[in-house]
This record gives sequence, C-alpha cells and structure tokens, in this order.
Amino acid sequence: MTHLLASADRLLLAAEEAGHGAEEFADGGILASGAWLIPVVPMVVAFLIVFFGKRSPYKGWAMATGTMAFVALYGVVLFISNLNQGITYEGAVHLADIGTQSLGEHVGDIFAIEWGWMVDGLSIMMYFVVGVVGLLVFIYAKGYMEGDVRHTWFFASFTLFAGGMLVLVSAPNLIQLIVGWELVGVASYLLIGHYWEEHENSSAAIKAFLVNKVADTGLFIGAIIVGTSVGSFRFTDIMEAIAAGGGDTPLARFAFWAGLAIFIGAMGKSAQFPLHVWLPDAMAGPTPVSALMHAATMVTAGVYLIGRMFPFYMVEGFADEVRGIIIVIGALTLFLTGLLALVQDDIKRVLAYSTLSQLGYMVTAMGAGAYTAGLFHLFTHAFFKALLFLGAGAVIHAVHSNNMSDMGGLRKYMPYTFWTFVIGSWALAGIPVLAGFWSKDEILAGVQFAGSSESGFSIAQGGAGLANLVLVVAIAGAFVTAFYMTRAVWLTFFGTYKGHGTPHEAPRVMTYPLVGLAAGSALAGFLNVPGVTEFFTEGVGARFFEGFGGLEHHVTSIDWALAGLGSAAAIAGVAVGYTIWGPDRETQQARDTFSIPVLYPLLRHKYYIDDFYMDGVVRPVRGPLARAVNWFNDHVIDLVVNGAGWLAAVVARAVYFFDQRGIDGAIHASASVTGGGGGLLRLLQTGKVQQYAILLFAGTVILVAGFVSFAIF
Amino acid sequence: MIITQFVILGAALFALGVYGVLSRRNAVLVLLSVELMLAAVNINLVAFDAFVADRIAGGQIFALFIIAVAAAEVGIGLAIVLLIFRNRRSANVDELDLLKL
Amino acid sequence: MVAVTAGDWFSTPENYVFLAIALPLVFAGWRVVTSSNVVHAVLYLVGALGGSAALFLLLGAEFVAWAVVLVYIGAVVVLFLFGIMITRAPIGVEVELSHPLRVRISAALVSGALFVLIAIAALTAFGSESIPEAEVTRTADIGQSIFERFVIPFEVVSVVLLAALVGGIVIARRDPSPEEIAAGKETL
Amino acid sequence: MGWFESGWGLSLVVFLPMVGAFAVLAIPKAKEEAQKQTAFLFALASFLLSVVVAFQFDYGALGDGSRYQLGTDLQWISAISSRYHIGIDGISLPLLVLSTFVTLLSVIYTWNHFPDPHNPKAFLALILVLATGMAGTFVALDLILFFVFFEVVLLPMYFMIGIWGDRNEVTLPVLRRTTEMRLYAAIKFFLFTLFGSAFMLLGFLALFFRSDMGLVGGTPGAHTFDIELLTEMGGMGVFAGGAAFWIFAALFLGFAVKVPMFPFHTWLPDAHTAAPTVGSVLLAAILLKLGTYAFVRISLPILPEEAESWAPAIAILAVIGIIYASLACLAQTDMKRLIAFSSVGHMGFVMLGIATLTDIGINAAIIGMVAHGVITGMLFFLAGSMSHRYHTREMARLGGNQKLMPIMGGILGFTAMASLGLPGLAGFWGEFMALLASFNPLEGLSLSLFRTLMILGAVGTVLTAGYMLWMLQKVNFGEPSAEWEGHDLHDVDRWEMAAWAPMLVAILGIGVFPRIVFGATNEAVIDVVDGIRAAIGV
Repeated sequence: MTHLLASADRLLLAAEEAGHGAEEFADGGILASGAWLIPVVPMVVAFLIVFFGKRSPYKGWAMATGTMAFVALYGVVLFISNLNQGITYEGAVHLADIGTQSLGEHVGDIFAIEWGWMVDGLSIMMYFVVGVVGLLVFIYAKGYMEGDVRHTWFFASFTLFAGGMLVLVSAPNLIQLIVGWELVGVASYLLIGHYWEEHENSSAAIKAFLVNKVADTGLFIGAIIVGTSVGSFRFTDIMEAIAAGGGDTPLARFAFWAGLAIFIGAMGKSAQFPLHVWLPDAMAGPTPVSALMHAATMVTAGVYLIGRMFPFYMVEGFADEVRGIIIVIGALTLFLTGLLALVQDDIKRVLAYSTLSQLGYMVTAMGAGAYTAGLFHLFTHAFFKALLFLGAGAVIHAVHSNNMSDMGGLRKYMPYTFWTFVIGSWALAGIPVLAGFWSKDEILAGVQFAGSSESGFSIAQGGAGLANLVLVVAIAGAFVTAFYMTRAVWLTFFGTYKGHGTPHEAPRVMTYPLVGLAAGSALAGFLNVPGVTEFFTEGVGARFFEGFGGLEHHVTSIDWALAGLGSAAAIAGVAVGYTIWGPDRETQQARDTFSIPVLYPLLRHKYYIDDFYMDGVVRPVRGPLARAVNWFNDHVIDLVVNGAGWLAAVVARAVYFFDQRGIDGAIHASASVTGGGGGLLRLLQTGKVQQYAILLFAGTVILVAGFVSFAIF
Repeated sequence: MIITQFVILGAALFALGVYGVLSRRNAVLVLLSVELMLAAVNINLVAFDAFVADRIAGGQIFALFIIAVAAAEVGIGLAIVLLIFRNRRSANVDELDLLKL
Repeated sequence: MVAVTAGDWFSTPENYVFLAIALPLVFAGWRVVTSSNVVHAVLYLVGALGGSAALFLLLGAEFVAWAVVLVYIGAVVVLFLFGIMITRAPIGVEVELSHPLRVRISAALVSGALFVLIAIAALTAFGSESIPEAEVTRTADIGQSIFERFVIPFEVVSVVLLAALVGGIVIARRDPSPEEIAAGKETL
Repeated sequence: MGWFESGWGLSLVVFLPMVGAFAVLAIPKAKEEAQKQTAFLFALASFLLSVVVAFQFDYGALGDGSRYQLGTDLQWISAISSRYHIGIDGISLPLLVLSTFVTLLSVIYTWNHFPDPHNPKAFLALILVLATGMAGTFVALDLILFFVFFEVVLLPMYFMIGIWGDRNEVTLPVLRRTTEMRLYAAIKFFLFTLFGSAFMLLGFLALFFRSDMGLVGGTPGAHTFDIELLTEMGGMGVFAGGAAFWIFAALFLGFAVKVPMFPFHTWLPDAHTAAPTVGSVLLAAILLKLGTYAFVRISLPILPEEAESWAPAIAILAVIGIIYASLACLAQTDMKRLIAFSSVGHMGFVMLGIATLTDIGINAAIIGMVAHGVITGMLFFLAGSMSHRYHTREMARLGGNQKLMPIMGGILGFTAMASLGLPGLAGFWGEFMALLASFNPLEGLSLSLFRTLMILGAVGTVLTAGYMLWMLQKVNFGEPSAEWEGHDLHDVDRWEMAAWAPMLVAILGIGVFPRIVFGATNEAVIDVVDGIRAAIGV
C-alpha cells in the first residue's frame, strides 16, 4: 500500500511537459496544462449522471449539456489561441511500470504506461469540433428526447460517448488512444441499442461493436508492434524514432505490417469499405446519436488516427507502402457508398451513406498526403453533417417516420428546417463558397498533387497513374453526392405531403441549433481559403511537422481549373437531380428509386456484403462451428474422462464379485464398498464398528510389519 | 528370567484381546476383551520396568495409571452399553450401524 | 538376529515358575474371548488377571499386583457382572455371542498376524537378555515417585476418574418421563 | 522487527479463517445469526490483516537478498526436512489480498442465499477452511507446505459441490449413465484434481531428491523442499538434464489441471454449473489461480531450461484454449456454463502471458489473474442471483431481464463489458499485455510462432466480445417473456449490494489505475525473469 501512497504523490507530481519540436511555440501555459479537464470532466459527469441524474434538473440533461458547454468553451478558447500562436503541450501521468523493453535501442529500460493529454493543433481542432458540435447536438437532444424512456440513462451514455472521444483525441500515447477508442465503441453500442426492446436494435448495436472489434484487433496489433519496437507508446517518442529515419531499426522493419494493421483499425471506426456495414444500421439509435456519431465523435476517429500517425505513413522507409492501399480504400468507399445513398428510402440511411462517402474523401486525402485537406474536410463535414442529421431528426419528429415515401412537401410546414437542410445539403454537395466546397476542393488538389511528379507518392510508389484515376473517381463522387442530396431534399420537402397528420415545425430548442450549425456550414470554409486565409493550415497542419521538412502538402493557391471542375460536377449533380425529380411532383413516388437492371438489385442488397458477412462468417461460426466444438467437448474429451471413471467402476465390480467368493470379511467390507459402482462417497459406509476395527488393525499390522522388516533387514 | 518371555506372553494376551474385540457380538464381551488387552500392556510395562531396573519405577506407576483409567473406561463403557440396551433392547454391536449415512 | 537357545530359557527355576503361571494365563485369556457363556467369560477374566498379578509378584512389583487384585478382581469384575445382569445378557450357554465364522476367521488372521509380528520383533530385539535379579520395589518408593515425579499425571488421572464418574451417571440415568416429572419424582 | 513482520501477520491471515471454522462449528445449530456473524468477523479480520500486510510490505526492497518479506522459517517436519517457511513477494501479495477479499464477500453474500440443504453452519465452516487453504497456498514457500494447502482446498470444494450442488439429473453422453449433476461434478472435480496432484507430488519429490544443500551452503548431500533454495539451485542448473523434462511434465500436469488448460479443462464447466453460487465464485476467483500461480512460483524459477523448452507447447495449448473456449461459449444455452467456459478462455490469456517468459507477459498474467478473479467472480454472483430468482439458467427464457431488474441488468452489462476486455476496466490489461508480450517473447523462443499466436489471440478477443454481447442480448434485452408475469422478481437486495459493490469498485479501480497491481508485481516479476535469463544464458 505504500506503493499506492507513493504512486499517489507521483500521480500528482508526474505531470510532465514533453513538447516535441515545439521550442518556438508557446506551451499554452495554464490553459494547456489544465486541459486534462477536457476528457476527465465528461467521464466523471457521465458516472455522476448514472447515479444522481434522475434527481438533477431536467433529469440529467442539464448536467450533460453543462459539461459539453464547458468543453465547447475550453475548445473555442484553445482553438483561437492556437490560431494566434501555436500551442504544443503534452502532459503525462505515470500509471504503472509493466516490465522492461525488449526491442529498440533502450533494451532493458523500464516499460511504462501513462495517461496524459495532448494539446496541439490536431487535438485542439478535435476539442473544438467535439465541443461545439456536441454542445449544439446536446441542446437539440433536449427537445428530441423529451419524455423518452431511460431519458437520464440516455444522457449518461451520451456524455460517455463524447467523453470517450475526448479521451481518444487527447491521448498522447497509443494505449490511451485505444482506451478512448473502445470507450467510444461501447458508448455507441449503448446508444445504438438504446431502444433494446426491439431485437433488431440490439442486433444493430452488436453489429457495430463487433465490426469495430474486428478492426480493433488491427489497431491492437499495430499498436503492439509500434510500441514494442519503439520501446514506448508515446507519439512523441514514435515521431522521434521516425524522424531518426528508417534503415534497420525495429520500427522500420515492421513498419509495413504495423501501418497496415493500424489502418485496419482506422477502417473500422471510420467505416471504410468493406468494414462500413455497421454504420448504416447504426441508425437504430436516436437521431441525436447519429448526428454526433457521424459528425464529431465516432467515425472521425479513424481519420484522426491516420492524422496522428501521419509521418509514419509518409516518411520513406516506414509505412509509406501502405499509402496506396489507403488511397484505394478511400476511393472505393467514397464512390461505392455514394451510389448506395441513391436507393435508400430511409432519410437517415441516405445521410449515413453520404457520411461514408465523405469519410472516403478524408481517407483518400490522408493517403494522398493532403493532411490539412483531409482534416479540414473532417472539420467542415462535422458542421453540415450534424446539421443534416438534426434536420432529418426534426422532420422525423414531425412525421413520425423515417421514410421519405411518407414525407414530401414539408417545405411549407417547417421553414427553418427546410432552409437549414438545404444549406447543409449544398455545403455537402460542394456548391461554391459553402464549407464543403473549400474542403473538397483542397482534397481534389491534394490528390492531384499526389499524382504530380514531385510528390513522394508518385516518386517512391510510382503511384501517379493511380492518383490520377482516384482524382477522376473523386470528381465523379462529387457529382453523385450532389445527385443524391438533391433527391433527398426533393422527396422530403417538395411535392405533396404523403404522411398522415399535419406536421409542425420543431420547437425552438431544436431549431436554434440548426441555425447555428447552418451558419457553421456556410462559413467554416473561409477558415482556410488557399492563399488567402490559412489559419487552419497554420494551426492544425504545418506546425505539427517540424522535424519532417515538407512532409505534408497543402495547396497554397486556388487551382481555378480544378475548383471549377469540382463545382461543375456538383452543380451538374443538382441539375440532373432536379430534371429527374423536379418536373412532375405528383408521380415522384414511382420515380423515387430508379431501377437500372443490374445496378439496382446490386445496390438494394448493398453489394451483398452484409449477406456475405452474415451467411459466410457469423452464422457458420455461431452455428455449426460452435456446436461442433461443444460436441467435441462433451463427446470426445469427456468420453475419455467418463470412460476412465466407468472402467474403474467395472473393475471395482469385478473385484467385488471375486471378493464375495473370498472368505475374508475384512476384504469383504472394503470390497462391498468398492463395488458400489465406483461411488467414492460410500467408502467405509457399512456402519459396522468392528469391520472398521478389523481394517484398522489390519492396517496397523501391515505398518508395523513394514517397520519391523526395516529393523531386521 | 528372560524379558522376551514376558513380551511374548503380553503379545499373546494382546492378540487374544484383539481377537475378542473383533469377533464378539455382545458389547459386554467386547469390553472384557479390552480389559484383556490392557492386562497384556500392564504385563509388558512391569516387565520392562524390572528389565531396566528403573529407579523411579515408571513402568509400575504407569501400570497403576492404566488400572485406574481402565476402571473409568469400564464404568463409562458399561454405562453406554446400558443406554444402548435401553434404546435398542439389545447389546449386540453389529446392530449398532448408526454410523451408516 | 540374536541367538536364542533353549538353554537360556529353561535354565533357572523362575523360568518354570513363569511357565506355570503363563500357560494357564494364556488359556484363561483364550476362554475369555471364546467361551459361549458370559458369566464364564467373566470368571476366566478373573483368572487371567489373577495370573498377571502373580507375574507382577514374580517381577517384584508387589504394589501393582495387589492393586490389580483389589481394583480389577474386586471392583471391575463386579461391575461387569452388574452390567451383565442389567443388560439381561443371556446367562448360560449362548452361541450368538460371537460373529459368524467368516468374521471370526478374519479377526483371527489379523490378531494372529499381530502376535507373530510382535513375537518376531521381540525376539529380534531382545533375544535372550535376562531380567536382572529383581529386588522387591517398596511401596514407599512408588508413593515417593508418584507424588514427586508423576504428580501431574496422577492429578490428571484423578480428574479423569471424576469425569468418568459423572459421565457414567449422566449417560446411564434414565430420563424421567413427563408424568414422572409432573409427579415430581424424577430421580437419578 | 515486530511480531507482525516476523511471520505472525501472515500466519494470522492464513489461519484465522480456520479458527473461525471451528468457532462456527462450536455454535449450536439453531443460532444461525451467530454463526453468520462469527464467520463474517473472522473473514473480515483475515481480510483487514491482509490489507495491513499490504501496507507493511516494502515495495522498494528487492535489493537485499530475499525477495520474500514478512515471512518466517521454522522447524516443521524435520524427518523430511520440510519447514514452515512462509513469506510473500510482489507476486503473491495481490493474490493473497484477492483471496481474503473474495472470501469476505462470499460470506456476506451467503447471508441470505443458502442453497439447499440449508445448514449454514457446515457451509460457512467450509468456506472458512477453503479460505485458509487458498491464502496458505499463496504464502507457502516450502513445497510440502504448499502441497498441504493446495490439497486442503480440495475437500471443502468437493463437499460444497457434492452437498449443496445442483440436483438435476444429467445423462453422460455416449456412456448413457444418468446421475445427479452435483455428484457427477463433484467426483469429476475431485478425481481430476487428485490425478493432477499425484503427479505434482511426484514432481516435488523428484525435486527434493535431486536437490543438494551443499550448493547453497548447507550440509552437502542433504535435500530440501524449500522453494527459495530450490530456486537458487535451479539457477545453478542443478536440475538440468533428462530428468528435468519429466519433472516439469509432472508439475505441468498438476498445475495445468488446476488452471485449467485446454485438454484438462472439462471438469471446470461441470463443477461450475453444479456448484452453489459461492462455490463457483471461489472456484473461479481463487482456485483457478492456484495453478497459474504455481507455474510462476515453482515451475518457471526452479526449472528455467525446461520452462523455455516447454514454453511453445504451453503457449499453443493456451491459445487453443482461448479459441476453443470462445467457440464453446457460443454454443452454450446455460448462462452459468457459458461463464465457466469463458474462464477457460481468460485463463488461456494468462497462460499465454506466462509462456512468453517475459516480464511483461508475467505481469500481464498476474493482473489477468486478479482481474479474472473479480470479474468472473462477479459474473458468477450475478448468474447465481438470477437463477435464484428465475429458477432457471436457460438464457433463452431470461430475455428482458433489463426490464424486470434494471440494476441487476446494469451490473451484468458492466461486468460483461469488463469480461470482454473493455479498456478502462480490469479485464483489458491482462489481455492486451499478454498479446503485447507474445509479440516479442524471451530470446530463443520462436518469434514466428508467438507472433502467430498473438494474432490468433487477438481473434480470440473478437470471439469473446461476440459471445458476451450475444449473452447480454439474450439475457438483458428484448421484452420479458410472459412466463414471468406476476413473479416476485425483486431487484438487487441489500446483501447482494454489500457483496458486489466492492467488486465493482475493484473492477473499475484496477482498470483505471493498474498500478494497484503492477506497483507490487513489477519488481518481483523482473527479478524472476532475470533469474530465468541468467539460467538460460540469454
């Protein structure tokens, strides 16, 4: 216990600073050193709500929202001060020593696990997003979850959700990142399965958890490889090892597999093809959950992770072979899932698939080396995706159905929702000057650069052709995006109302957040207009890469041609959508899904991927395989065991019959026992004192005989 | 005189006692046989006492102790027999199989 | 193994005296465990004990010898006879006193083995070492060492006796029936 | 050095429960409350003393000679030169505290949960005797003493299962013999463990006769059972050679049955399913640890060379156990049986950690033991309480428990999450670090093999998550079935809370602040591993 006390004061003293390449940046002072509150407060409050929420004002909502307000405030302050003067700070608290290093140059040194908090451009940006978007969603949730069963429980797990994400993004080492990673996972499990009375909801929750768990094994293995071969899980140490350059260091040797494994982890959380299957089903949860999950907390984790490990994937001699895989996966995701959004009737699923496709953009950007662009898209996407989901939530709230075939013509009933939704969809589609336009344009530029001759990707990997192909796919994706968003808007807000009852505008507590987010979606883009305003690039990107000269590429001037191409694709998408759904407003029901012979069934069945997972993997394992193992257990292994016992019994009975013939009463006593079918319990249970005595004396005689014979011979 | 004589005699009596204890059905007779065994022990004790020419006559004194304890034992034993007889109307040992579960 | 020659065993007159006592003694013991009449068995026990007393005299342990005569033959045997009377153990010839043959034989085997064993052990250990000429132990000496050397065991034994006394009474007394209690004549 | 440090403290921790057992037996049958209170007091005293021991323990003092503290070394059975040598180091300390902790909670839980046939007197006495055996095993530093305590545990558990166990009839497959579950399970448990112990004792004797005090400054040619001395000799390579292989094999059999490892595990599901709640809890929480602990304390340090040559086999069996148990879990319909099988999987991770022979791995193993102790113990408490209310353990019938008993369901969910290794809860560290260690095992062990095993183990974690979540779905979620209409299903009651709250706190505490365990183990483990390295010469 002394060690506990010792560790307690070490806990207090161990908070140490470990800036990396951060000499010329401010360490943020008390602001940064106190940032551990950002993850800790929500986690604590989540527990408090579980225990005291019911008795607190608004049954837990107040506590939760207050927490998020705190986080948002802290995030904003940090964000602004970071834009002015870069902050790089790392606090660490020693948790435990878990042995000695066995690889790397410090073999034999103590191997420690730590808890800490990172305050640099990347995590500050995430604090900001999670805080601000989260706050708005929480406010909205008050209206949406009014009178819900398990109202308090919902806000407890909702807070845990945000808290887990903050633990994740504040992590200065891989282990803490894994902790946050899984916390987010379990919180999403709780929230997706919030209405667990219906079987399919809990199934959706399990699906999300398991798919993520599969991916997490990748993250585990990757983290283990990296941590073991660097001798530390700290990102700063890992970055130093990378900055030291490749060659024959353990890290370099395992880099490819480690990079691949970590990327698999990222694929799970960021729902990249083919691990995307869980995200659409995650719609089973309440709408605010979807909003937060898609905008800020969960699916961004994968992109964040790639960003954290960015140099690992970029520096030559390390995991740079993985870049190609990342780009391809991203491109596949952004296009294929975009197509899926075309055939959905459930409005939330449309948005879900659009999220997948946008995540594809981010991942592609990361793979292409466009760090800033990828994260900037994450940033802007957070606003308009949250906006779209909350708008959809308002609609669902009004018409009590998720299906767009029950909607239509809501423009008149709910103007706030309508306009904000339109802004959101345009931002998503990348209509110029809205947020999505800028970030998507930068991604296109980044991909284009990757294909150009001076990028490491095309030099080292010979990936020029690939990159250019991906560029085309990305532009096509922009078209698809605009297309399905137009469809969604049209089916929902135009035409005639096909549901029952008269829908009404959502209460203020729900519409105000919409307005706030709409403002964000409209303006967030101006944070990073290439060549004009480079706050974001400065604050989030460039400073992170001191020590890796010119590692990440960000566009410094608008490439008008590319921008025009991108926005042209978007506008074309809107136009085509209009021409299909615009004209005849009454018969859109027939037209709301267009059936192209081969494509349509393929899309309806989601490329049969879910079916494959279900019938090809899950059912066989749960059914035949598991039963076979169980059968083996009972019929083979146990057969040996029971067989042995049975044999003993048989032998015993034989002995018994033999001894019946025998005249020896002593043996009779014991044999009549052994004969009892091998029952141990009946040993010596004849109850006849003298038979015991006979045995007793016989035993004594034998013992004494032994001693005597010893004495004599 | 030879010590072995006494030891063998004691052994014989003791063995007889054992035989009695094991083979008798009537509780009283079992107690009798026990007395026999005790007597055998006494013989050995006294014989060895003489054999080692013990100054403090430990052997004899222990023989006395045994006699005393034997008396006590007989008392208790018979009392138990009495009680059993009262409850079971029989003093036969092999009908006392209460130890069986 | 020490040499055992008949010479050592039948040289002195004490040996013959010993045999004269020992053989009837063993016979008496034999009858104690075999006789089919309870009372006879008890009387044979008296004989056996008397024989042992005689041996004690032969070994010069007078006090012990008389103690045996008084306590055993005087008290214990009488106690046995009481027990026999009370338990109505069938007086007169009675075959049911022993177990059936199978059990008896096994018992015989065990006890016989025991005897052989001890005999061999004794022979091996002592061969024909003779007991030194015994001068009679004076009762005074015994009292001396009881109350100096062995005083604590002595006290313990006395406690044991007391406990036995009380225990015997408690066990053997018949619990008065309720109506007896009602009549207020519950007795020991 | 006060009386407490000089061995009395440990001896009290170990033997107070035994005294308590006699005290309980001395209380008349009718006075049940008195019996419960007595048992509680003794268990509490033993636990508090073990906490005091934890305070007295000097966590820095590894430098000065012996790793063992607060112990004593007295003459015991001089005939076989076996001594009453006890003491604790960082490895046994957490397990000692765990055992007294769980015992105390079990006594609290039994307060109003006595299985039929009621008879609290005997039941409590058995628990206390069990406690002595368990605690003693963790402090014994003499092979004979160790063996005695190791076996003392056997009988109480045998009677617990055999008398208070599940009375349903079972028909053995293939043999078509029908018997009462409790009898079958009890006898199976007893024979299995006895079978193992026999070999274990053989191994001990072999070690004894091959030992030579001359090497450690004693009289040359003399033998010893002293674990500390034997370890020293093992370091010198006294036991190296052909015989050592068989000695290790014998010890392995003895310990592997107790763990249990893959082919020897079949007693576990039956024993767990048949045992009364407290029986399963103690069985899972402590008894299984005796085997793994023995590996760390005896097999590895005394026979390092053999440990290295056996490590791959052990690791393979461990991982087979992980996958195999997880798959078997997926097929279970009986909640308790599922949890029992999950124990096999979790102990697989522990054994994998041990088999890597690295300090990280053994640290992982120990925190894994402690975590499994509290988590699976908790799960068995829950399973017991639920079958106590529903009178069935069929998960198919238990649906919607979350609705009928919100608190119970919540606790079940929490514990299940801990059991599937959620970071931030106790279960995570053991699993993750076992994998971490198996990426780079001790020099000389096959890297490719262990890295393959690491990946397979990681797959095992997915399966674990799978069966736990499906278990939750079947038991907790959905609408409760109609058959529970009008049943009085009261939620967690006072005694259950009293018994469970500490466990839940422990699960969270160890997860958030693992130094609670590592702070004690790390130095000792590094010491052990250094010994192995020195002996093997890597």
